[in-house]
Amino acid sequence: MSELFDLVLLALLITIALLVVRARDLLVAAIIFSGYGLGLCLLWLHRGAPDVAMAEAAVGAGVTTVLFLVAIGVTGRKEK
Amino acid sequence: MEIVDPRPLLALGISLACALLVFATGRHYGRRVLWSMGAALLKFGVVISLLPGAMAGEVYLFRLVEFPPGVGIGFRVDLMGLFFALVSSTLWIFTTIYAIGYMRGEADRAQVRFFGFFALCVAATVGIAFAENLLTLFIFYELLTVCTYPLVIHKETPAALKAGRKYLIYTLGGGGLVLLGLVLVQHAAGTLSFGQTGLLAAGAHDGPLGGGPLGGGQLGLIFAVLVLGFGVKAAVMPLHGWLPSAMVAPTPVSALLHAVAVVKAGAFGILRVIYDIFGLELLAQLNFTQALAWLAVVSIIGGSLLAWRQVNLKRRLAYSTVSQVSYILLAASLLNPTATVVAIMHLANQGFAKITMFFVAGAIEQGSGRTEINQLDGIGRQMPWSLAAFTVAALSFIGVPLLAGFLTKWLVILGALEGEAWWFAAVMVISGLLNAVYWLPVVYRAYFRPVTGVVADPGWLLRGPIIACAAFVVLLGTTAHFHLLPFSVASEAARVIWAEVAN
Amino acid sequence: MLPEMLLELRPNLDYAAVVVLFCIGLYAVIVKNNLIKKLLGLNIMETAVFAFIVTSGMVEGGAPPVLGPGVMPPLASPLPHALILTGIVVALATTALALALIIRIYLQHGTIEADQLRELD
Amino acid sequence: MAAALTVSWSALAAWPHWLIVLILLPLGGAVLTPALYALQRRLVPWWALLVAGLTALTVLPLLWRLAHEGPFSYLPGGWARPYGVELRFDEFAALLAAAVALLAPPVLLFSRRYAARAVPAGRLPFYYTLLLLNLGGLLGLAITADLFNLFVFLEVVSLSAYALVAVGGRPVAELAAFKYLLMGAISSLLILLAVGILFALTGSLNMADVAQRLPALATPAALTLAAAALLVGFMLKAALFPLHNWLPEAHASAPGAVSAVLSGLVVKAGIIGLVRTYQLFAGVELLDTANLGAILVWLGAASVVMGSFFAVFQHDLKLMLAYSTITNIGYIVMGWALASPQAMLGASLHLFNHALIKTTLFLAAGALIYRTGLRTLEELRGIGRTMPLNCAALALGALAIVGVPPTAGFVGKWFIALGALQAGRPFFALVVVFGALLAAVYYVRIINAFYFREPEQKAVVTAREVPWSMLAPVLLLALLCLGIGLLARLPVEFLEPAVARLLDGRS
Repeated sequence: MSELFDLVLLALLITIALLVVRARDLLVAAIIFSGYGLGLCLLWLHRGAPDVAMAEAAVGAGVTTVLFLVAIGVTGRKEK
Repeated sequence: MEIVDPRPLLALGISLACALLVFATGRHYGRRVLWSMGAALLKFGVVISLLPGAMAGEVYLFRLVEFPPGVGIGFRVDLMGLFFALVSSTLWIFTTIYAIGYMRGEADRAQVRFFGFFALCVAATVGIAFAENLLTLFIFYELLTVCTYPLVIHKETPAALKAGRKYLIYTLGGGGLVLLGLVLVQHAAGTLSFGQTGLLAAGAHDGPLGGGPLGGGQLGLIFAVLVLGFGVKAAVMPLHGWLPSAMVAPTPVSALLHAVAVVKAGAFGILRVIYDIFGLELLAQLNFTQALAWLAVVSIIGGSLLAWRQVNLKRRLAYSTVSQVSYILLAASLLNPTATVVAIMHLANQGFAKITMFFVAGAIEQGSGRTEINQLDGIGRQMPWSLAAFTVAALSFIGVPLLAGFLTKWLVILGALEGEAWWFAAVMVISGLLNAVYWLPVVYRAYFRPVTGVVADPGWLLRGPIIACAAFVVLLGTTAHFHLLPFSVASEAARVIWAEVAN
Repeated sequence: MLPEMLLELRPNLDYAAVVVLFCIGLYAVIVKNNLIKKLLGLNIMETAVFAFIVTSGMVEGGAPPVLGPGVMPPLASPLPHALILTGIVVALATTALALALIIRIYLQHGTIEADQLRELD
Repeated sequence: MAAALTVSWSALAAWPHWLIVLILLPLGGAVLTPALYALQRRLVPWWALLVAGLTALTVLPLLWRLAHEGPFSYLPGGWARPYGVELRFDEFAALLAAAVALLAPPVLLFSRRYAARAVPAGRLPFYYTLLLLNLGGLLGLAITADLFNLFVFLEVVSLSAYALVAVGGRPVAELAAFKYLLMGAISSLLILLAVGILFALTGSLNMADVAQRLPALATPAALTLAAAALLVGFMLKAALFPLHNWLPEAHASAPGAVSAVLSGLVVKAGIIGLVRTYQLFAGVELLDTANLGAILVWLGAASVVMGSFFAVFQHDLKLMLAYSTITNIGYIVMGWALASPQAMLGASLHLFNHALIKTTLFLAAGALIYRTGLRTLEELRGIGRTMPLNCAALALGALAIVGVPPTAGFVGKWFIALGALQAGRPFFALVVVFGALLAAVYYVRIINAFYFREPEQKAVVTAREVPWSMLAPVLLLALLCLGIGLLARLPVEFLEPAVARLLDGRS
């Protein structure tokens, strides 16, 4: 069952990634991207790499998203 | 016998030092003249001091650096190179005197540039003459290209800039071909040094990291690439386009292009290709020189026909150079001892006659502003000395005995008949006739048409070199058997080249 | 039925998913016009590569299937994790620098759309 | 006396820790720079120069030891290979290290006055920090024997390079930096991917160790993927055609001293990467390395021709120089991929020589911009009259990059052309010559504009030579362009055995 979980997770990641790319609103894209980071975090945990998972959660989902949000705050949230 | 001697480097260094001094202090008229004249005389002295030893069979060597291992910059004085250097440095003296007179009216800045780059060009020419290997020759060949450019665009008019561009495109293209040939020769022979009976014939295969095999097709490629590469500067017929365009430059520059350095450098390069890189024996087995001979014939006849059509005096002179320089190639490609003598000798014959004519054309332009042939009515009576000299040079080109040009024609014909190539003998006769057809009308006009307009006195700074050069034309034609005079040097050089074959 | 087939194919599907993620990222980098979108795409590419390394190298017990019967060492060394961790840090640094640049570009030009920026030149 | 000197030299060179000092000096210097800026900001340029000078001196004993003992290693942790991190100084590392050592002090000396104008005052500490980081990263990249460290140092180099492009604050530069960053990040990812695969396959990150284990593997798909990822990644870093798009703008819009480092040294990181890739896969028969080589040869040749072709049509001086970098990268890659002894020798020589020449050119161009603020050839007409020494240096550099003998640029091309014949592929000898001709065309344009045209701009007429602290490094480097060409015997003799060893697969 855990392998099925893996598959579902991967499918989910792809979906989220597509959503990130498709989203017209940059703010939405950045927030979805942080969700993507959390998904990855799960994947790492599942693959037996808790240290990487923690780094991903902190850096990938956390800091990176904050940085994006700051930048979007300056540049405006609409993609033309 | 090879002797290490720094004099070749010294000859080069004098010209270089002259260029530097002119650039540094040349705004002062007196210094500019002093450096140029002093260097010209000094260099002539150094070059001629090499002559007695060289005639006695000594070869002077001086290696400077080796930068890719095995090849590098080095100098080697053999008789053929020395002959070229002598012609060039003699003509430098006359051109310097002439230029001092000719450029008097120009701005200081232009004069500094002119005399500086002129000295650099002459330095490059000595480098070509004394090059120990093909790489050194190539370096100075390219240096010559680069340093001639500022001279060609001297007037900085749109026409001059266009001519300069054309000149660069042609000669850099030629340089590229030579470079390619250089790489091919190094690969095939593993060395680039002259002074063996044919680099490629020796076929040494011990380059720094090993050479490769040598095929017949490869040899043909090397020959074609090198001959065409040098042929650009020698203004061989399909590659001659730059030469007439470059006529926009002032007269002393034309003298440099046509007599002192540039076209000669190309012809000299081809002589090196034939005698030193391939060697007489190897070429005798291959059929390449036949093709070169026909190329030369095309240039000799074609150049003359084009010259005939020109109405501008300097352009007619330019096209006649296309024709005249190819004598050297024709003679060299005949591959027999008599023709070899004339291949070398003609470097001087053509140089002195052609420089005389250019000097006269320049003096006419300076004195009266006339450039077209149909404006020259009666000028012979207004400028008797100059036009007398002009007539001597013209007669020499036509091939009148006792003048330098006769010697050329006579020996080429002899050489051609020796090799039973009577076709080429006929070409020489036809070429002489064509010369008559386009030079005699000019002389006729000058002496037998009524005088028109006034002509200012060109002054002795212009007249002196003209008369001296014309005198040389006579001298070359009449002193064939005096020791240490040009003809004996050329025949000794040819003898050395053929003696190596005999061994 | 279907799940079992999928499970058999699972290892390959892993790689397929990684490749798909990589391509989605690349698509965004190349096609998207907005610089922030490009950067998001780059981040997705980065995670795809991390996932690939984890999948190929760190699955415990068993050689990586697509890679065939290679030499599989015991994973005593902490190096591969360090590899990814460094990768994450580098990715963060890159993103931070890129965002700084984007902000500067926006302040200078008033836009972060690639085609408009090109016209400005 | 001489004997005593020799002995003390070899004793000095025998000190084992030079190799780690070589990296720690610039990296440590970089880290301390902001602190020094806070304390005494006027000292920062001198500090950076000091660090660069010391780093340069550190290279000397290493070169000495290499010349006498051959390649040697250093294991910082005291761990045995392949578990510990290894540093290794071989001839190719020496090439890049020597280039960095030679060029860093002049570039930093030049920067003191130059950066004060070209870089906003607030960013000056970053400028020096980044420059030192970049140089340190390059040195690390050159001497590391470990795939992972290779990646780390590559990132240090790349990240600092992106930032350096933008540090001058010109709007164009920031955009160019972003483009550069995207391409650079993708190439880094590919390299990381390859490193991951190679680790998974061999369980080792030590390059020599990996190279030993690879031939035993029977996994062509994975090996091909790893090799391809490395190749494409490093090709991107080296800006080989057709992956060159990011380079011209980034190199042209960066401050002059930065352009010099980027064009002269940073693209060489990609070349060193390609060399290391070759060393890794040299023994692998499963991969058709000949095929890969064939592709690289053609890409190199295409770079040579296309780079020159684009350069001919540029008006901006620095853009011309940037396109010429693509050309020269093409020569180097072509020489390597021809894989004959002379071609590889030529490529190695050209790697060093191009670094020297391009640095000269960019510094000289930077000096022109410093004085006049003008960038295009039309505007800079006649500048040779008002800044004669600087323009003479630029002209000498131009001759060198065209490959006019006896300058430094000639030797590399000479051996590459000979090597093409040696490999039985005369077409590529033709490419070398043709490339030189094309280069001659646009460098002649530069010289023509500078010397043989009347000045039109006021800034040109009133220009004067740059201060000595900027002029001296430019002149020195220009003279070296000539001098190193004349002394080419030494590097040739030094590199010949290395090339032979590489071809034997005994790297």
